[in-house]
Formats: sequence, C-alpha cells, structure tokens
Amino acid sequence: MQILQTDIIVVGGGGAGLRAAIAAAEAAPQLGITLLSKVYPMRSHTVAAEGGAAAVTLRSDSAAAHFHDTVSGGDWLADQPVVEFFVKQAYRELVQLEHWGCPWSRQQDGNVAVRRFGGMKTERTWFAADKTGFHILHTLFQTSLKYPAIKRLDEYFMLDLLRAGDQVVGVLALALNSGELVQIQAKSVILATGGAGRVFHYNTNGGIVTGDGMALAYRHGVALRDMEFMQYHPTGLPGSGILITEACRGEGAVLLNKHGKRYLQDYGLGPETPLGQPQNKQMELGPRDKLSQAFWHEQQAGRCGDYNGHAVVYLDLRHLSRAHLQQRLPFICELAKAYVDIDPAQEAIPIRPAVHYTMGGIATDINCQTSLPGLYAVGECASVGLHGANRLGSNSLTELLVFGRVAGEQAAHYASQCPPADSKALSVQSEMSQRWLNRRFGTNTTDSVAQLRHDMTLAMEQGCGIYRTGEGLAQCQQQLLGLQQRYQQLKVTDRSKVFNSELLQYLELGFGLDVALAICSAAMARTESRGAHQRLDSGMTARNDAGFLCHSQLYYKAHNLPHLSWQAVQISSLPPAQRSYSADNVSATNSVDSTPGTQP
Amino acid sequence: MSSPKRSDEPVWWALFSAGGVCFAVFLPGSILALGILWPLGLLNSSVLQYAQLLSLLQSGYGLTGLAFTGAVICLPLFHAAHRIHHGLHDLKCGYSSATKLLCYGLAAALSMLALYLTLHLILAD
Amino acid sequence: MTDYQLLIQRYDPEHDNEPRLQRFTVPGDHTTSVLDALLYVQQKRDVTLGLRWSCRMAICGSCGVMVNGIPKLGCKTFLRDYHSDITIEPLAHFAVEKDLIVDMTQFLAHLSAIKPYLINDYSGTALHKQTPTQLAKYQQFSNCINCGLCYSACPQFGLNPEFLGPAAITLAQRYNLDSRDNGKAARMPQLNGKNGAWGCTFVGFCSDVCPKQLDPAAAVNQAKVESAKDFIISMFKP
Amino acid sequence: MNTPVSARKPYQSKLSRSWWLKHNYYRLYMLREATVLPLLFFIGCLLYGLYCLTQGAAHWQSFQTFMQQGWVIALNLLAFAASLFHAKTFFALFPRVMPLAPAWLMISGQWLATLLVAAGVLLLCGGWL
Ligand SMILES: Cc1cc2nc3c(=O)[nH]c(=O)nc-3n(C[C@H](O)[C@H](O)[C@H](O)COP(=O)(O)OP(=O)(O)OC[C@H]3O[C@@H](n4cnc5c(N)ncnc54)[C@H](O)[C@@H]3O)c2cc1C
Ligand code: SF4
Ligand code: F3S
Ligand code: FES
Repeated sequence: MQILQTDIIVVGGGGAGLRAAIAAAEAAPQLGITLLSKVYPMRSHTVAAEGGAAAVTLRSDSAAAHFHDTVSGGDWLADQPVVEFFVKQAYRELVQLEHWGCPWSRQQDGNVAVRRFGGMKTERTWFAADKTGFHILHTLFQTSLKYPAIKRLDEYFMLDLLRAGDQVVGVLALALNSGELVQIQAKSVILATGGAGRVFHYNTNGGIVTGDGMALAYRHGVALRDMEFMQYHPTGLPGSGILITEACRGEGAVLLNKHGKRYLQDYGLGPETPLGQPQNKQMELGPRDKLSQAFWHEQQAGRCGDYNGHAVVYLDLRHLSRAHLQQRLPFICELAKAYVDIDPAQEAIPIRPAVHYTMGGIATDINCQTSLPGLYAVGECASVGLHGANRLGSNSLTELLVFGRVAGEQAAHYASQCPPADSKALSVQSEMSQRWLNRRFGTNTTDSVAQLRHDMTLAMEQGCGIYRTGEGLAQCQQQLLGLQQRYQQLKVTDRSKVFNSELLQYLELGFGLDVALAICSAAMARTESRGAHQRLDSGMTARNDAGFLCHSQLYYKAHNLPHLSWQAVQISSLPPAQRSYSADNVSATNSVDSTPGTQP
Repeated sequence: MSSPKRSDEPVWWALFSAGGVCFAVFLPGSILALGILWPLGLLNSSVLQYAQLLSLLQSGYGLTGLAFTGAVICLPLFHAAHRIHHGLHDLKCGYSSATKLLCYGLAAALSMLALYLTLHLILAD
Repeated sequence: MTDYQLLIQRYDPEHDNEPRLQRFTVPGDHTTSVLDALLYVQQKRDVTLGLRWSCRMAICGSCGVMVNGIPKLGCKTFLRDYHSDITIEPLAHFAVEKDLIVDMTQFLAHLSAIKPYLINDYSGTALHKQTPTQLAKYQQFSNCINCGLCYSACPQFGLNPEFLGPAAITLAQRYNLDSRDNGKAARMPQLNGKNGAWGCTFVGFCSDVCPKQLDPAAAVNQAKVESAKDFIISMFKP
Repeated sequence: MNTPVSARKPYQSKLSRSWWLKHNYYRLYMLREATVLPLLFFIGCLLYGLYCLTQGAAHWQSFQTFMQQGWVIALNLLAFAASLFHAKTFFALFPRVMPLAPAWLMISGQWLATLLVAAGVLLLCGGWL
C-alpha cells in the first residue's frame, strides 16, 4: 500500500475545503497540504448554488440586524456566539474573494451590488449573476493553484480516518483511477465533504452529496448534531429535483393545485393577492417551509397533479409575457424547457418540494474543531452552530468562507505543534481496512446497491419528510435498521479496480444509511416542532423552549440505534421569542437586483 | 514550468490575415472580371488591350500596378501558403520546418517574381 | 415511454485491448436525458458501466460524452431529439480510462499552466472598483464549466495534445481582460508559444459545442491578436 | 499518482488522417482551407499574364487565348466560388477576433466592400469608368 506523508489533509474540494486549504497555506507556508476529493474540485456541489452570499454591506444595515435575522430564522437554535462571529467576519471574507477575482455583480459606480434574499431584512446578498456558487468555487479553485504547498489528489475517495489513539492522524483513501488504497498520514485532517441530501428521494443535490464525511466522523465517535433539521425547498422539478429558484415567485409566479386553484390562502398565507401583484410574505411569497408544508396538505387531500408518477403542484408564469420571462428568468426558461420540456410562457411548470440543505452535521466548536484532536469539520458537513433549526438562504456560501478560513488556520496551528504519530499502528489499521474491503466483493442473488438506495430514499421521504409523526418515524427507523441488515449481506459484484462505480456507490450507501438513521433518530427524539422539523403528533406541533431549546447530539453505535444526548444552545444576547413573521424565511424578494448600496 | 519558446507565427499570421482580407475583398471582383467575363468576351472594352492595360498599370507613378500585384497576388500567396502549411499538419502530411520553409519560401519567391515582372512593366518604356 | 437504442462504447482496461460498442435498450420519455439513460443502464443492466456525473443540471461539467460523434453534456442532451440508434462514446481526443471515463489530467495541467488567478500587487483591504462595463469585458469568458467538450471538438488538440486548447486560452483571456489584473506579462509566454494561441487554426467547432456559449474560438483568436502585439513590442525590447 | 502495479491502461486513440471526413463541420472547415487551391490557380494565371505583358502585345494576345480555354474558365469559376465561400467564412470570423462593432454591422460592412470592389473592377474593365 502506498504511503503518503503530509501535514494537513483537507477532504473535500468544495467551497469549504478550498477555502480551508488556502487559509492553511497562507497561515503556515512551510506545511504540506493535501487536498483530496472524490471528484475534481470544480465538480463539487457548491457549483450549483445560484442565489448569493450574505454579508452586511449597506451603511443602513448592521451586524446586529444580520445576527437577528440568522438567530430568529434558525428558530433560536443557533449558537449565538458563533452567529456573532460569523456576521462580523462575513464582509471581510467576501471582499477577500473579490481580491481573488470573483466576478461579483456590480453597480454602475463600480461597487458590489447586493440583493434581497429570503429571510434577510435588507439587501445584503452578494451575487455573481445567477451563478454565485459556480463563481465562488471556480475562483477558489483557480486561486488554490497559486499555492505550491497545496497538493491535490483528485478523484481520491476517503474510505476511513486513521487514528492513533484518540488522535486523528490521517486518511485512508481509494485512488479511483487505479483502485489502490493509499494511506495518507498527516497531523490534522479537515473534513469538508458537504451535505447528505441524497439520502432523500427528492432533492436538489448533486449525486456526490452522500454524507460520507459525516458518517466517518460519526463512526469514529464524534457526535452528529441537529440532524433532524433538513431543509425542503418548495420548488424542485419532479423526478430530478432540479431547483427552480424562488426568484420566479418574486416575479409573480403563482402556485396552483390540480384543479387550477391557488391554494395557499387555505394555509394562512392569504388573502389572495391579485395576479401579477405579488406581496412580500403573502401567498406565494410566504416562507419556504410554509409553502412546502402546504404542498403536503394538498397531497394528503388528493389535490396534487401527477407528473410521471410524481405528485406535483404547478408553478404558473403564463400571465407574464414571454419577453419578460426571457429577460428576468432566462435560466429558469432554459431549465424548464430542458428538463420537463415545458415553455413557461405557455404551460405551468410542475414542481414539488425537494430536500435542499442539511442543517445538522459533525459537531464542532466555534474553531471548527471536533471532539477528536486533530479532526476539524467545516461547511455543510459540519454543525458549527450557525444555522439552528433552519438555514437562511445565502448564509451557507458565506459560512464556507468564514469558517473555511477558521478551519484552515486552526488545523495549520495544530499541525505545526503536534508531534508525529506512531505509523506502525496506522499500517495495522490500513491492512485491516484493506482486508475488510476485500471481503466486500462477491455475488448477490436478489439485492443490489441501486435497490437498497432506492428503498432508503423512499423510506426517508415517507418517514422524515416535511411533516413527521411518531408512528411514521418509528416505522422509518425500523426500515432503516432492516436496510442496514441487508447492507451487511450485500456484496459488490464488480471486482474491477479502475473506476469501480459499484464499489463507490456501495461505500456511499453505507455512509448514507448511517446518516439516515441519525436523521430519523434525532427526529424521533425531538417531540416538538421547530424550524424545518415539524411534528404532527398532538402536543408536538408547537415550539417547546422549556423542553427543547437544545441541540440533539447522536453518538454512533455499530449495528444499533445511536445514543442521544442534548446540548444546551448558547444564547448570548437574543433570548428566544416568537419567530416573528417579518423575520421569517421569506424568500421571494431576491429578484430585486442590485439595489444601490454603499460599502461601509 | 519553464516558458515555451516564442513562436514566429505572428509574422505569418499577420501576412495570412492581410492576404485573407485581400482574398475576400479584392479577389471575387478580379476573378469575375479577368478569369471569367473577359475570356468569355463579355467585357468588350479596350481597357484590357495591351497598350491600355500597360498604361493603367503604370498610372499613379506605377503605384496602381504595384498595389494590384500586392493585393491580388503577393498577400493572397502568403495566405495560401499559411493554409497549406497548416493543412499539411491537419492531414498529417509531413508538417515540419522544412515544409514551412517550402510553403512560405515559395510564396516569397513567387511574390518576388510578381513584383519583378510588375516593376519591369512599370519601368518599361 | 418509448424504447431507445443506445450503443455505448465500453472499455475495460483490465480485460480489453480496445473499446467496443455494446447495445442497450432503454425506456425513455420526453424528459429522459442521455445521463438518465446511462444511469438506467448502470442501475438496471450493467453495474460495471463507468461514467462521471454529479449535478445533472449542466453546471458541474462532469458528464461530457460524445453523442453520435458530437461532444455533449449527457445531462443536457435528451433522447427525444434522436430518432434512431444513439451512439455514446467517451470524449474524443482524451485517453479512455474506462468506458465513458477519460483521463482529464492533461486538461487540468493546461488550465493551471496559464496562471488562472488574479496577479497584481494590490495589498489594501478595500474592494476594487469594477464597473459593469469593465465586468462585461471578461464576464462571458468566466463562465467556463471545465467540461472539456471544446477539447473533444478541436482537431488541433486531437492532433497535438500539447496544444493548450480552447478552455485554457479562454481562461487566460478571462484574466487578461480583468481590470483588476496585471498578470498579462506572466501569462503571455504560454500564449506566445506554438502550443499556445498559435496552435489554433480557427476550426471553430469548439464554440459550437460549448454548452455555456462562451465562444472559446473568439477568445483564442483574440489571444492571437494579443500575442501578435506582444511580438511587436518584444522586437523593440533588448 | 504512480502506484507500483497499476490496473490502469488508458486507451489513447490516434486521430486518423481522414478525421475531417467524419463530421460536416470538419468537412466545411477543410473546404474553407481548400479554397486556397483554386485561388492559387488564378494567381498562377495572373503571373502568367504578367509575364506575357512583359513580352509584348503578341504574347498578351496568346494569354487571352489561354484564358479562353474551357478548362481554364471552369477552374476560374471554381476560384470565384471559392473566393465567395472564403469571404463568407472570413467575414464571419473577423468580428469575433476583433469585436470592434456589432457582428452584423461588421459582416455587412465587409460584404459591402467586396461588392464595391467588384463593381469598381467590372466598371473599369468594362470601360464604363
Ligand atoms: C441547488 C442549490 C442551490 C444553493 N444555493 C445557495 C445559495 O444561493 N446561497 C447559499 O448560501 N447556499 C446555497 N446552497 C447551499 C450551499 O451551496 C452548500 O451548502 C455549500 O455549497 C456546501 O459546500 P461544501 O464545501 O460544504 O460542500 P460541497 O461543495 O458539496 O463539496 C463537498 C466536497 O467533498 C468531497 N467529498 C465528499 N465525500 C468525499 C469522500 N468520501 N472522499 C473524498 N472527497 C469527498 C466532494 O468531492 C466535494 O469536493 C445551495 C445548495 C443547492 C443544492
Ligand atoms: S469553453 Fe465551453 S466547452 Fe470548453 S470547457 Fe469551457 S464550458 Fe466546456
Ligand atoms: S476548435 Fe480548435 S482550432 Fe481553434 S477555434 Fe477552436 S481551438
Ligand atoms: S452532471 Fe453536472 S454537468 Fe452534467
């Protein structure tokens, strides 16, 4: 087995991983940094983000306001010192990205333009046309090429963490192009492996978003925190889940059920606004979670349409002129034409809610450090305590930057101090993994990775969907345990070495099953409704601060249900209050482009 | 990574481009007149008779003749040489510095010949 | 649902000496993309089929394949647009690792070679100003998703893998045209070489296949103008 | 990454000499490049004509006779078509290489130039000028 030595390993080439690698290279140029990723960095799912990244920018805006929006938007489950730090660093990080060349959209005078965004009281979202995540990712990737200390291992799959006692001292990886295992020794490891949206059936996430890093940290004893909070986006395309941005509703799109009726006023979002006159926070411009929930009720009442076997409602833009659509929503017209073969000027677009973002993740402190010395986590895979029970759109891209830098600097600091680990123990561990891997191959009679994955995503959709019940969750948990049993029996039939995708999917499925069980178990334990976690059981439909103003923390138990504990939320300045409507995740005004602003 | 050697292509490309413009702007009219209509006897004028033609080429202190040769013969020759040279590469037919010398060398030689003949005409009296 | 006939090029480096075509029948409707069809084959017919994909919304740049001989993004190409056999091969001109997966090492090396990052000696903390007009100068060229389709379309890259190629040269132009950048002098040596801008003969197919309509052919040929200017300047320097 | 024994065996296909026959786009490209062949023929004619001019009126007469042969006219017809095809492609490329004005404007401007030159030459040679 090949052995590589480095100082810092960054796993994940998305926004978080790249930012961390650059920060480490700047903080300690003498250290070697290895960035490994299962896909080329620019394929990471950060690339798909369209909307923007938030930072207090206008003179009329304040850190306190951004703080307030984030904490209340997260239904008071965010750790307030973390949010305070975040809102203070946000602007500096976006400027840093500007210095690295990010093509932020501009105002006439040459300043950066900011737009409104869901849940943000004022314009503070920086954007780069309708491809913000794409530009952030490519800027970071290209900038990373400047640092000779950063060595990339593209298309290397992290299989396991290497440990010496309590300490994390490296990563065991599979080189996808040769099928060989590689032992990479380091002094610190940063996980930046992204979310886990793919454990659900309908999701807006890329195929690689399978929760690998979460599962590995979890298996090594680090808690997964707040996993019950999965954000649904109300408007994904049926089947693929491809995101139809909320800007549509800002432009005046309305939602219809199969009878052609605008149904949102039946769910407390009325009164009905006239066509073509959208009102902030009303009807279609209501909060993301409320819209997703209304869909669920329509589905229960049998008022959803059918699109190739998927229950859908319709996003109607027909009252807007074709010219207007082409000018304001060109990308949406392109997506609708391509993926459902519909011309939005002539036909309503079938849509349905889809899982969008994993609020929870690997528990870290404000320094991105996990409970294992040497192990850091950042980005969507981590739970640093920023998003609480519900993430505000445009906070997560900024999170990648603010905390990516923290993680990189902390890991570099740790790596420059820590003594080298005993490498003999590592070889034993690696050999064991190799043998474990070899035993995975064989033949199946009935089951397949694809079948198991399908069953998992459907179980999650049914049990851990927009609304949850004790009964549904219990059933889902049983199903997941059953699936884990089947997984133990499952074999990888393809024995080839070069780009063995069945093996890869098999490993990802294993990770996904652990994460899925964590989500379901956390959701069972939280017998209240908060943010993205909504229970229908009686007595649980409201927020319960007396009982649940705390983070769920799950600890892995092999072949068993996880162990759960609760951790108090850190509240520094903003005591819990009603999640006021105006601070809600209203997500429709982001089409108001480039309102003139002044930089502080 | 060490910097690659600077290519001398800008010279040839500039000639190629200039020749391309001439090919596109001057040649259609010239071919039509001299290659098609005149031989077919459709231009029944005296301009293309020996003496008149000679004085036409000599007009403007001979610049007319030189301009004609430059725009319709020399530059298009370099244009053609460039495309043939790269065509040899495209067709994997012995693209090398020798063929490069041959292509541009021929273009240069023929251009010289054309200019020599033109000057001969202009100065003939 | 209609049945479509797919001819997929297979190559297993551990057993084959050269690629072969294999026929699959795949059900599809008006929304089925080539990527969907390939995933269907992988899930239901042959787990060993190798391909790359992730975002399935034409932004990550992973899923390039040749469809009936033309480079396309699998996720943005639809079965509904084909009426007879659909031949799917790995991207042309790259070495095939397995089935539809090609070796992109060279492509990445070319991208890195042109120093694709801002080069300047600015050390302040304030924002650079950049007007929408200045932004518009390079914005189009900053939209490259690194899918590599243009390399498969470019015979010059096929004939000479050392040719930096359309995407890399476009990226160089993207930075050279950025009002915040002073790095042109550092990038020109790569463009000035015979494998830089001068490797291109303006075939132009690169721009036709570019899924993001960057017009890389224009960028490459604008780079020729820059290189020619640089050539003239260099003649006046010692 | 170099691993001691690797299962990798990347397959590199070589572009065959006839690659350009595989696709219409490439065929048109080759046709564009090939427009210089009939051009060369016409230039050859001109060189011959120049030579004849230097040799006196009689030679010039024989040049005209040469140009009147069917096959010469046919080749020059080809050269004429080639020059137009070349112009079409060249004019379309120009605004992309030097985007000085909107493409349609530059393209029509260039055609106008070609047209004016052709008209000028015809008028001149036809003795109408
Ligand atoms: C459609 C969409 C739109 C969005 N829009 C916005 C928006 O407008 N604003 C906003 O703020 N947020 C938005 N988000 C959320 C935001 O984009 C993501 O949260 C964020 O990009 C995640 O970045 P990351 O770096 O943590 O992970 P990713 O970008 O997902 O990167 C994960 C990396 O880890 C690697 N990796 C994973 N597992 C392994 C393994 N086992 N071995 C090796 N490598 C591995 C992957 O290869 C990849 O490089 C959006 C999300 C989606 C899906
Ligand atoms: S220029 Fe276009 S075709 Fe080429 S890699 Fe970029 S996006 Fe793909
Ligand atoms: S196809 Fe190739 S030759 Fe030039 S114009 Fe595009 S790079
Ligand atoms: S899967 Fe991302 S571009 Fe096709």
